[in-house]
Parts: sequence; structure tokens; C-alpha cells
Amino acid sequence: MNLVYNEDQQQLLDSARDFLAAKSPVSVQRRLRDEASSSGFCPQVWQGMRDLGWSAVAFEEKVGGLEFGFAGYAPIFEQMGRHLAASPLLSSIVLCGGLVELMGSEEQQQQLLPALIAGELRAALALEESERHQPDLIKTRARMEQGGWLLDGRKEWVADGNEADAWLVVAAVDANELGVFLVHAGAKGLSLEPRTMIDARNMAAMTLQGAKAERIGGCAAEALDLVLDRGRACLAAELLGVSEALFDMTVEYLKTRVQFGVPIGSFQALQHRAARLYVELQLARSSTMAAFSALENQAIEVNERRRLVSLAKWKANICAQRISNEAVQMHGGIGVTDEYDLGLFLKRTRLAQNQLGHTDFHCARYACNLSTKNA
Amino acid sequence: MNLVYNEDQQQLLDSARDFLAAKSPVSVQRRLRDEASSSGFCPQVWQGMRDLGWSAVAFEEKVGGLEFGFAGYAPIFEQMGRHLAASPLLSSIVLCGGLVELMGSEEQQQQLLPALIAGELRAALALEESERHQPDLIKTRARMEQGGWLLDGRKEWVADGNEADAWLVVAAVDANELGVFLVHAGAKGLSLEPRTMIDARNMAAMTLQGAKAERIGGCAAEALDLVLDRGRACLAAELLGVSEALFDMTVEYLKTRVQFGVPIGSFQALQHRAARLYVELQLARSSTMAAFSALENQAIEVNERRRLVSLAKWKANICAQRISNEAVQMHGGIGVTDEYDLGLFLKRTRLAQNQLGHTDFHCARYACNLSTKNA
Amino acid sequence: MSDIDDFRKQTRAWLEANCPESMRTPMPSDEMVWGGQNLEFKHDDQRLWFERMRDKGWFCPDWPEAYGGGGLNAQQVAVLESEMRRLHCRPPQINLGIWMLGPVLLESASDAQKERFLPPMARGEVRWCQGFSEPNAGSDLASLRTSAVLDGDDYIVNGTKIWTSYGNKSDWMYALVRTGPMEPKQAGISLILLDMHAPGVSVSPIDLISGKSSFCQVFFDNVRVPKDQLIGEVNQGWALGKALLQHERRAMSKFSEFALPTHFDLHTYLESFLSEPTTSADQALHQRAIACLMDEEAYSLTNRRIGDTMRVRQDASGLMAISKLVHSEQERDKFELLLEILGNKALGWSGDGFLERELELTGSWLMSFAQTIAGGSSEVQLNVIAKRVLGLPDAK
Amino acid sequence: MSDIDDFRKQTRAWLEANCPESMRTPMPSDEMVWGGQNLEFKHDDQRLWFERMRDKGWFCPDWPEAYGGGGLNAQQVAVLESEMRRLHCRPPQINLGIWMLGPVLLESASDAQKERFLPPMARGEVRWCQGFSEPNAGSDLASLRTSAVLDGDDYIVNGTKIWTSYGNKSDWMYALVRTGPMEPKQAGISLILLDMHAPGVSVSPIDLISGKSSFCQVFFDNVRVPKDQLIGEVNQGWALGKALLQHERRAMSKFSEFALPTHFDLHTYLESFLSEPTTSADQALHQRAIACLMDEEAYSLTNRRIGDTMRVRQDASGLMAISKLVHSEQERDKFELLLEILGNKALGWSGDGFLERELELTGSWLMSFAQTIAGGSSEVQLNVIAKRVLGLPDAK
Repeated sequence: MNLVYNEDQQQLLDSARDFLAAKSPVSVQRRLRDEASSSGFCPQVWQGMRDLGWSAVAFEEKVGGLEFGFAGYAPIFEQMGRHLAASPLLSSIVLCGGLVELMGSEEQQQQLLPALIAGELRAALALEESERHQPDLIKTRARMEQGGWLLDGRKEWVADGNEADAWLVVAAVDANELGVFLVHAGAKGLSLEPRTMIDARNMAAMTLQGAKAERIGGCAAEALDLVLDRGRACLAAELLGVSEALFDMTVEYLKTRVQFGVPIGSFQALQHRAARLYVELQLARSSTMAAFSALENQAIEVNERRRLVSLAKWKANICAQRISNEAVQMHGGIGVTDEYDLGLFLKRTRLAQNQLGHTDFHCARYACNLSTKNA
Repeated sequence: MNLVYNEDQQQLLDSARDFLAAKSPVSVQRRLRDEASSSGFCPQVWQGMRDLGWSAVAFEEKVGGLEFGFAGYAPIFEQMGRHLAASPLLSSIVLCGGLVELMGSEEQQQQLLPALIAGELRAALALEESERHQPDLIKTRARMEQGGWLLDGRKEWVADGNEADAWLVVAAVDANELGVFLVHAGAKGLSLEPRTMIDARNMAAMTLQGAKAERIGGCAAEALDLVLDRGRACLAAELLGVSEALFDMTVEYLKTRVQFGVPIGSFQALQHRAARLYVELQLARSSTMAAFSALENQAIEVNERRRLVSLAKWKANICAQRISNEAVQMHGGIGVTDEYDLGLFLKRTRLAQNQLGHTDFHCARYACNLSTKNA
Repeated sequence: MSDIDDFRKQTRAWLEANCPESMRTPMPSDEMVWGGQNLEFKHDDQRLWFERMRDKGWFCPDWPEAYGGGGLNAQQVAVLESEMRRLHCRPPQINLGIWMLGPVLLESASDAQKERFLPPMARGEVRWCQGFSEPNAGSDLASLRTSAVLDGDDYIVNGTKIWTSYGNKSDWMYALVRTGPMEPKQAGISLILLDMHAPGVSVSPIDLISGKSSFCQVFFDNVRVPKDQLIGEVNQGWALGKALLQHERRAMSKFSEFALPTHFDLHTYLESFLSEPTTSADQALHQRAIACLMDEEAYSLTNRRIGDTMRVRQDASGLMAISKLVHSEQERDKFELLLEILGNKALGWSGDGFLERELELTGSWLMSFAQTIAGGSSEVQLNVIAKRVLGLPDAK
Repeated sequence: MSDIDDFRKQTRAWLEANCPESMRTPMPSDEMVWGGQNLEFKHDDQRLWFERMRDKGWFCPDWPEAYGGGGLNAQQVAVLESEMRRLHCRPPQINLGIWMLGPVLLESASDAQKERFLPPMARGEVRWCQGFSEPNAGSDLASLRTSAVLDGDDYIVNGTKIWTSYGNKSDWMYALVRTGPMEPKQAGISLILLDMHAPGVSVSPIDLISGKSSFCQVFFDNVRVPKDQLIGEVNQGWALGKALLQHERRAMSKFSEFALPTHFDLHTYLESFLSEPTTSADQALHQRAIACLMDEEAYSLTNRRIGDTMRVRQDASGLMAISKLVHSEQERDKFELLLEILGNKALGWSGDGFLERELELTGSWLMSFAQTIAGGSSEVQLNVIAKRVLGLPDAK
């Protein structure tokens, strides 16, 4: 386990920072919101990310990947958080691409992965059926008719679900088995309703009424568990980046805002609170680094991977919530104005906190996977 | 509901403060500890309390009581907490006296209550069978033999159980019914083992092997619930007093201890922490006052009484834990020395916190009794 | 029967006869009546209740009758308030002028000023806003820079005020301005009254993270203010401003007492969304919500204790000092919990797919961040508790 | 094969041959070997291991061989440490002199002083204690008052030191004393070494809330200290003291690395006492314990990250600055939770009815309060993080 970025990761971090600072400053996100963008991301930025190889990072060469390893996503998502950059990287590449890679037949892989990597096919994962993450609560059913699969059900919260080219839908094949099904845009019996969220990104509800689907692989439980863990680690890294951005803005504000003739950062009560936020940030970073290490480690026990990923998402959630609240409070009035960027970061934290498992979810999951810790 | 002391309560408070300051300063408690007192309280102080009428406060005149009302115990226990005074007032009067008053036959009342009030008979309640308060978990059994009751079982934590003249033992009569049984000192089949606790008060484990007992009244559930609520309110008041004593010591220390050429109370970080403790203290006081009001109110719904009493004990527990920890921390080195009184208060808080329901117990109990709140 | 019992009897009878039934129900925020030049009523009962209370002089029951008040003594005011509470009467109008500026004018204005400003205020004819904060003077109010320079019989006012509630809907403003030099800061400040329709005044509502808001920034570009609209002595306005803030705090607590219990009753949400927690994650969330409810009840008991304490004429200043801090933080914490309970349902911004109350919850959550900052930030409250209540020493 | 690989191979072989099996097991606190004049060994393996490491010079592997050290370079020391860790070798002795005073002597003492003090230290013949804190100089160390006044060739030392660990078992003390005037405070302080057996030195162990302790108060009544036992320049000891505290922090982290994983593994207790929480109260407690465990793991990962960061030669000072704060507070919080989990079982003081580990837990809980104060209180740690790590400005 390595808890600092190696040279390759550091290079990725630097290039991600330079690219996002230049092409995806927060103003881009603000404009997407003000223009009520239906996709919630900027196509040019997404193109730029692909040009930098971000969509290929973790895949094998035979499907067009770079074989860099999954840990490459730690610096990338961290920087996406820092710059508040929206993109379909998580939905289309990490989650959908990951499922195809792990479960798809040779043919499906060859057909889908290069297209996903190239951005010719943008896919979104249709999993959640309730307002909080419950990956086991799947009521959407898949049935076989005339040799083909048809899906019935409703997915409430499909991230990046609007205007996607395809969706991977998690559905129950029978009482004990979950499957993953590919549904293409325009399929009969498929309808989507956009949802406007506080982070102004792309979210949709989906109704499936006998929608035609192609099954990807077989029993999904294991692969889904792993792919969701990858997604959780990416969200932890994003939250870490968001938190660091908020923290840096706040420390800078404490140093420059003058009240009563002195910088407010000289007030000891604020100093101690800032110091405690720094502590939280460091604990969150260590946990996130460990989660990525666990995901890179082929030999790791499943329970240990789960435990470390849940630790990371739990801690990143807590850290982001606490830092965003304190950032607003320490900024005072200006922090609650829409004009200032802080609120945009705050709003993003809550979506990312809730996605793929809120704080209590991961606390409970950690407990369930604890037994091997000392084994 | 009245949330401030009325004139009568205020007089009780003043007289309790004067009496305890004169006769039961903290040094008395320290001496009891150093001498490893087996009773854990000072007989003269207990005599003085009875002379002041504290053992008679809430009883009816016909059994020698003052009919002052139960709310008289709020100022008394608050002051006992403030002065760290040990006495059998809770065990012998509030709990045992209360059960006899509520459940006993006319004859039992006439026989027992005047003796309890006069201190001729000191009784203790043998209830708990596990290390945390679980009033429903009673494995001690009562059986009838030759027209008399015999008890079998083990009580682990009997407060003021050493050297008592009698005990009220809570035992199961059958699977659905609890009863209260009077066991006298020296009964065959009864044995006690003293336990030396960190607060140096009186605690014992009790073994019952066919011990002869007299039943007090009938089904105990309802009366026990009420009497335990009274005890919880008294403990909340005691914890409030302990917390206020700790808080006052701390604020005084902050004003006088000089470091870096200034009183440490001028450091803003400590000021804000002290201010937050003050807030906790006020919330705890309001809740405790409401609990006593609820106990005085004959017309109150049982659920509302339970809810308010659990709120008070919960908040007093939290407040005491937080204030005791902060008191030690803000005192620095001197706070952890045995020579300084602070540690004696700290140690008492944890026993009182645990007695008759720790924090989570009362949180859960509050939830169970919440439904009538808005009804 | 004593005089006061007699007064209680009469008051109760009058309220029962004159307060329309519909004015005895909880008041949604969009049914508040704001006094001012542009009075608006949603229905006749509101107007009836407004006019009847106005004609009794009971918008400001403790003011002298000469200025349009009710002329009641403190005991009678307490009776009136308790009787109104008993019947759940809504306040007939909301008026910052009466609650905050009025008492200061009564104490410190000239007779001519009182005669000019108080009676229309008492009739609810003027809507007042407050001009204290500035972009660079937040918690450090005394560093304000809006200047008022004497030019003949007028002050020429230049500068800007921020966080002025309903600045865009108000008729007049009471403002702190700098009439003297910068140092020492407090010594050069005066309290003036100015007409929001005067030339050179412009108002921009401020967008908050929660969306549109009632807060405004007000700009003054060579606004002429006749010098007889300065209250008290020149350069002595700081004390008046502090007195005003005291009244503001009292008004705020009165306001929250009258206001409808928040739409966002955690208990109700808990019953709807988490009544039978099954997973251990849900149980943990449930427990945290219960703890939050318990703290809310402890706070509401503390508010009752303030009343009980004052009733027996004991000092309630310590309790009053914690009230805003506790309430605003509890609200924010409650919304944070509601967000976790409702998950994505509480993270919508607009449009289909969300119930109105869900969107309202999201807005109220975001607005709750402003509440721990506006009207004296939590940090200022903690300073006040530490220094005034606990007597801890100043730094250095 | 590179030199360092070669060194690793040799070291591994030597350790495997020379470290007795029993010295490769976790070390209970009562099996620590303390170097000093009164060496005590519980069994022969301890002595063997002590003597073999001593003879290699590996009590202080990085010191010059001339002073009895191992003469290893930084890379070799790292290899030695990692190999010892690999085999779970116990430290052969605990010696504050070597870990804290030694490096300062190497940097700042005269040659004569080095020759006199370092070799016996390197052989583990002297047990050292630290004389910094005083009753009125806690966090504000520079306000210390113990005086050393020159009288011929001796300093006459008067005053008192507090919180001296094992003052009653130590042979020598390094102490900060005041040789110059009070103002400016830091400028009049010197570092001296003194013999604890010198006339006029008396020592009283301090009783803590947890009972007997290893902390002592040391009193100096006209103690004569030869002036060649003053290290560095007169009145320039403050910088040396600060350097010592830096070494103390590093030693503390080494110490905690070597020490037996705490007896009080929350996870184990949780499995014994709350493995199947049934009541909702127990579930809440269980959840809080899990959160506590998670924070513990996040901390232990952070400690690993310090190592990883240093390995790639990046700046780990920020992480090191949080370490003591986080660890000591987590320990206290963990004990608070254990108290709630064990209820009355964790509230016993002595005697029958309690298991030894229960009583030990109670003592450790009480002792945990001292850990957030001793060795730089949490408040001092927060100041350091705020100022040195975050660069926030000083007040005024």
C-alpha cells in the first residue's frame, strides 16, 4: 500500500490541474448552470479530457486503454473536484466502462469499450430506485421474451442520464440474481425525465416499460460491488478536491479579510477551527489514498477492499460536509451570496456525498466488513 | 409547567447550599474515599439532611411527610451535586420510599415510611442485573413457598447496597409480571459483596439464594416506571449541580491562571468553548426543570412524563460529560492531579451518567415516547 | 377584582369579539402583513384585524397615546400579549419601525421628530428598513464608511449599505452613517432617517445561494437628507445603534414566537421517511434525528424558561444571549439531517419531479446558512456570552 | 549488489542470529527495559538483547563510533529500523537521554562535554529525565523561574520542576533554568545537566486522578551544579530546549510505534460486549463505536502516509504536526466510548468484582486525560497547526 502519489500519478495530477485551470475554471460550471444546460457538462472540456487519455486510463490496451491502472483516477478526480469540473467520466467510463470490462463478453468489450473511450458512445448507469443509495433494493425486473430481454421498472436518480447514448440498467432477473442490461437511446418503452439538481449537473428519472435490452454478462453482484467501490473511491477523491478548494479559499480569506483592524485569521477561535479542518482533510486524504491502493491490489480480500473504500467515502463525506459548512460560516455574508463561488462548491458536496452511499451507509458497510481487519 | 424555582424551592436551595457548604464540603467526600468508607457517606451529614426534612419532603403528612411536593428535590439534588455530597437520599427515600408509597399496603406504608424518613431503616433498591441500565431485563425470580416469598438471583449493581437495613428487590413473579420484594439485613440466603467504584460511594453486588422476602403490593411495572423516572430526574439535577460546579471552577480558573502574560480566559478559542459549555448548561437546566414539573403534574400523560424525564437525563448526561472533559482540559496539568478536587467531580459524573440510564438509553426511550408530543 | 384582572377580562373579551377566526390560525410566511405605504391584504379578515388593532393603538400598546400608542403600562402589555397568545392571534402587522426604531425615537428623538415620525409609524403607514451593515463592515459594524457631510441644511450621503431586508419594499430607512472622522471609530457615527424615494437612492436585491432573497444592497449617490432627520447628537449615534440592535434582538424573539412553527418539523419528516428504520444505516440516521429533536425540545423549553424567569423578575439576560446562537445552529443542523434523510429528494433546485415542500426544504436549508451569520454571527454571539455573561477578560 | 543492499543483508542476518525469539514479541509495558545505573532485567533474553545491541553501538546507530554510536548513515539507519520492524524486534532499551538529549549534545555541546556524557549514554548506563515544566510555566514554558546563580565554578540552583517522568528513578536530569533576567523571557534561559543524587535535590511522585503515576515534582534547594555542566552558551538555552522538544516529538512517535498495540482494542471490546446489539440504545452505541474505529483507522493510515511521504522526500511536517493531537484525542474518545459500552464494569477503582483488564481500562481512561495535556496540550498543537502549517497571522 502506497499512500502518496507516485511519479506517474503526480504527472497526471499536474497535467489535470493545468488543463482544468485553463479550460474548466469554475466560471464554466456557473455558465452551464445559468444556461440551464441539459447535459450539465461542457462537451469541449469532455473532449479535452479524452484527448488527455482520461477515458482510457484504466483499460487494457487491447480495447484502446492505457493500462495505467485504476489509481490514476485519484489525482484526476481530485483535480476535477478542485475545479468543480463536470464530466461523464464517472458515469460513462468508471461505472459503465468498468461493468463492461468486468462482465462483458469478448465481443461486447470490443464493441463497447473503444466507443466509450472515444466518447462516441456515452453511457450512464441506471441503478438507484430510492433517494438514498441502496444497491440491493432493485425492483426493476428483466424478463425474457422471444429470446430477447425486456425491462420494466423505474429508476429515480440516473446521474448523467439525460441525453446519454445508452444506459446500463441494473435489474433483477429473478429473486436472487441481479443482471446488467444495455439499453440504447430511442428504445421503445424507455422514457427519461430530467431533474434539475442544486449542483446543476445531469440527473434523470427513467421509466422502463418493456424496454428492449441486451444483457451484459451474467450474475452482476460481484462485479457491481467492485465497480461501485471504484465509483465511491472516485467520489471520495472528488470530495477531497472540493474540500481542499474550499479550505484553501477559506484560509486565504482568513488571511486577507480585515475586521476590527486585524485579519480575522488572527482570531484564535477561528485559527483552532481552521486547524481542525486541516486535520479532517489529512485523515480524509490518507483514507482516500488507501482506498485507491486497495482497488489496485489484485490480491486483496474483498472485505478489506470494501472496508477501505467505505472508510474513504465516509471520511470524505464527513470532511466535505464539515469544511463546506465552516467555509460558509467563516466567510460570513459574502459566503452566502450567489455571486461568490463558494456556494457552487457547497452544493456539489451534498450531491457527491449522497451519491453511491451517504455517511451512515458507509459506516454500516464498514462494520459489516470489519471482521477480517485483524484476521 | 414552571421552569424556574418558585419561592419555596428557592428557600430549599438556599438552605441546602448553606448546610452543605458548612457540613459537607468536598473534603468530606475526599476523606470518605481516603478512609475507604464502606458506607460511602457521612452519617452526620445524612442525619443533618433528615433534620432539615429532606427525607420527608415529598411524602404525605399521615406517614410523617411534609407534603412539599416532589419538585422540592430539584434544588436539593442540584446542591448535592454542587457540593459532591453523598447520601442515601436517592436510594432509601426517593426510590425505596417512593415504591412503598406507591405500591405498599396501608400497613406497609405505616410500618416502613416513618422509619425510612427517620433514618431508622435505610433501604436500597436492588434492580440492575447488567452493567448498563436495563430495567426490563430481570432474571431474579420470586417463588412462593409455604405462603412466603423466596428470591433467587443476582443483582450486580446495588447503589448504597452495603450495610443497608433492608433492600427492595425487583424480581420476576412469572414471565409477565415483575414484583417488588422487601428483604431484611441478615436474611438467610442473602449475601452482599462490596464494590469499590471510582466515585468511592456505596455499591454492592447481591446474591439471593432462596432469600426470604415480603412482597410490596402487586404488579410493579407502572410504579417502578414512575419511581425510576423520579430517580432519573434527581440524577439529572445532581449532574446539573456537578456540571455547574465544574463550570464555575473552570471559568474562575480561566480568569486567574496567567500564561504568556495574560489570563488564559482572554484567549478567544477558550472563550468560545466556555460559551458553548454555558449553552449546554442552560439547555440541561431547562430540561431538568421540565422533568420535575412533569413529575409534579398529576394530570400528565405517561408518555409525556417519560419523554421529558428522558430528555432531562439525556441532556444532563451529555452536559456533564462534555463539561467535565473540558474542565480537565482547560485546567491543564493541575486538572489531572489527585490533589485538586476536579477529578472527584469528574469521577462522580460517570457513575451518575450511567445510573438509571446512559445517554443512548434515554435517547431511545425518548423516541419511543415521542408519539404523543404533537398529539 | 384588581385593576389588572379587570383589564385582562376586558382585553380577552375585546380580542374574542374583534380578532377574526382566520386570524387565530398559524401564519404562513406569505400571509404576513407588512405595514407601509403600499399596504396589501390577501383577504378582508387581515384588513379588519389590522384596522381594529390600529384603532386601539395596539400596534404599539406601550407607547404614549399622544403618539398613537395604546398607553398601556408594562403589566398591561404583558396581559395583552398573554391573551393574544392564548387565542393564537396573529400579529396584525410586521413593522420593524415599531419594534426597533420606535423605542429609540421615544427615548432619544426631539419632540418635533417624535411628532413627525411616531404617529404614522403607529398607524402602520410607513415601512422601515435598516441600514447598518456595509460590505467592509460586517461583524465590525463600527468600521462603516457611508458618509454624511453637512451642506447647508442637508447632509449629503454617499456610500452603500448591504443586507438590508426588504430594502426594495421599504419607504424609509434608519441608517448609521459617518459624520465624523474615522478614528476613534465609534465616535464619528450618527443615526439618520432617510426617505428611500429620495433622489440618489438605488436598491439591488441580492441573490443568495438559496436563490432570490429579501436582502438588498442600497447605494447612496449624493443623497440629500435634511439635517433635522438626524436623531440625537451628531457623532453620538453609536449608542443609539447599539440600543437599536438590542431592540432588534427582542423583536426577533417576538417574531419567532408569532411565526408559524416551521414547515419543516423534523418529527413529521421522520415519521414519513424513516418511521421504521430497517437497515442499520437508517437506524443510525434515525438516532441522530432523535438527538436533534431532543435538542430542539431543550431549546424550546429554554425559551419558555426565559418567559418564566422574566415573570418572576429574575435576570434572563444570559438565557437571551444564547437564544439566537442555539436556534440558528439547531435549524441548520436540522436541515442538514433532513438532507440526509431525504437524500436526492432534498437536493433538487426546480422543476418537475420534486414536491413543492421538497424544493422549499432545499431553499430553507441553504437559507439556514445565512441565519448563523445575519443579525450577529454565531462568533459574535459567542463573544458576547464569553464576555458579558461569563465575564471573561478581553484579549491583551 | 549495492552497498546498501549488502548492509541490509548483513543486518538481517545479524538480527536473526542475535535477537532472541522472546524479544520479537509485543512488549507489555511492564517489560520495558530502562537504561541506567540500576539496570533491571526480567529474564536473560532481555539482558542478552540489551548487551548485544549495546556492543554493536546500535542503541544510537547514527552517532559517531567515537562516542559509542553505530556510525551508520541515514540510509543505513532506515534499513536497520525497517529490518527490526520486519522481525518485530523490541527496542533493547528505552532511554530519553539517547532519543532527546543526545542529538542536542552532538550538535551543541563542547568536545569535553561530549566525551564525558555521550559514551555512558550510548552504553545505556545513565537514565535521564527532563526538567522543563514548572507549576507556573505550563504551556508558557519560557516563563520558568527555577534559577541558577553563578557562585564560583558552580551554579546554585533553586526552584522546582513538575511533570518530570520517572524523576524518582533517573540518574541525571537535563533542565532549563533561568540564568538571566526575566524580560525578555526567552533570553535568560540556559540548559544544564544535573546529577539527581546531588545534595539538595528531592523528588515527590505526583498522584494523578488515575492513581500513582510516573510523573514527579522535583525540588532544588541550593543544588550546586558545576558550570561545565551548562550546555552551549549562557542564556542561549531556549533554542536548545526547542530542539530537544522536536526530538521529543520524534521519540514519542517512535515510542508509540514500538509499543504494544494498546490493550484496549475497541474492536475486541465491541465483539465481546456489543457483538449483536439488540436494543436501539445498543445499536446507537455500536454505531458510535464503529465511527470511532473508522477514525482510528484513518489516523493509522495517516501515520503510514507520514512514512511514505518521507520515503519520497516530500514535506511531512504538516502531517507530523497533527499526529499527537489526533492520537491523544482519539484515545480519550475511545475510552469514553469504552466506558459507555462497559457501563459500571469500567467504573471500578479496585478490589474484587472487577477483572484486571477492567480496572486497567478505568486507569487508562483517566490517564488519557493527561495525554491531551502533557507533551504539548491540544491547544498548543492547534496553535502550531494554525500558525506554522496554515500560516495564519499572530494576534495583534
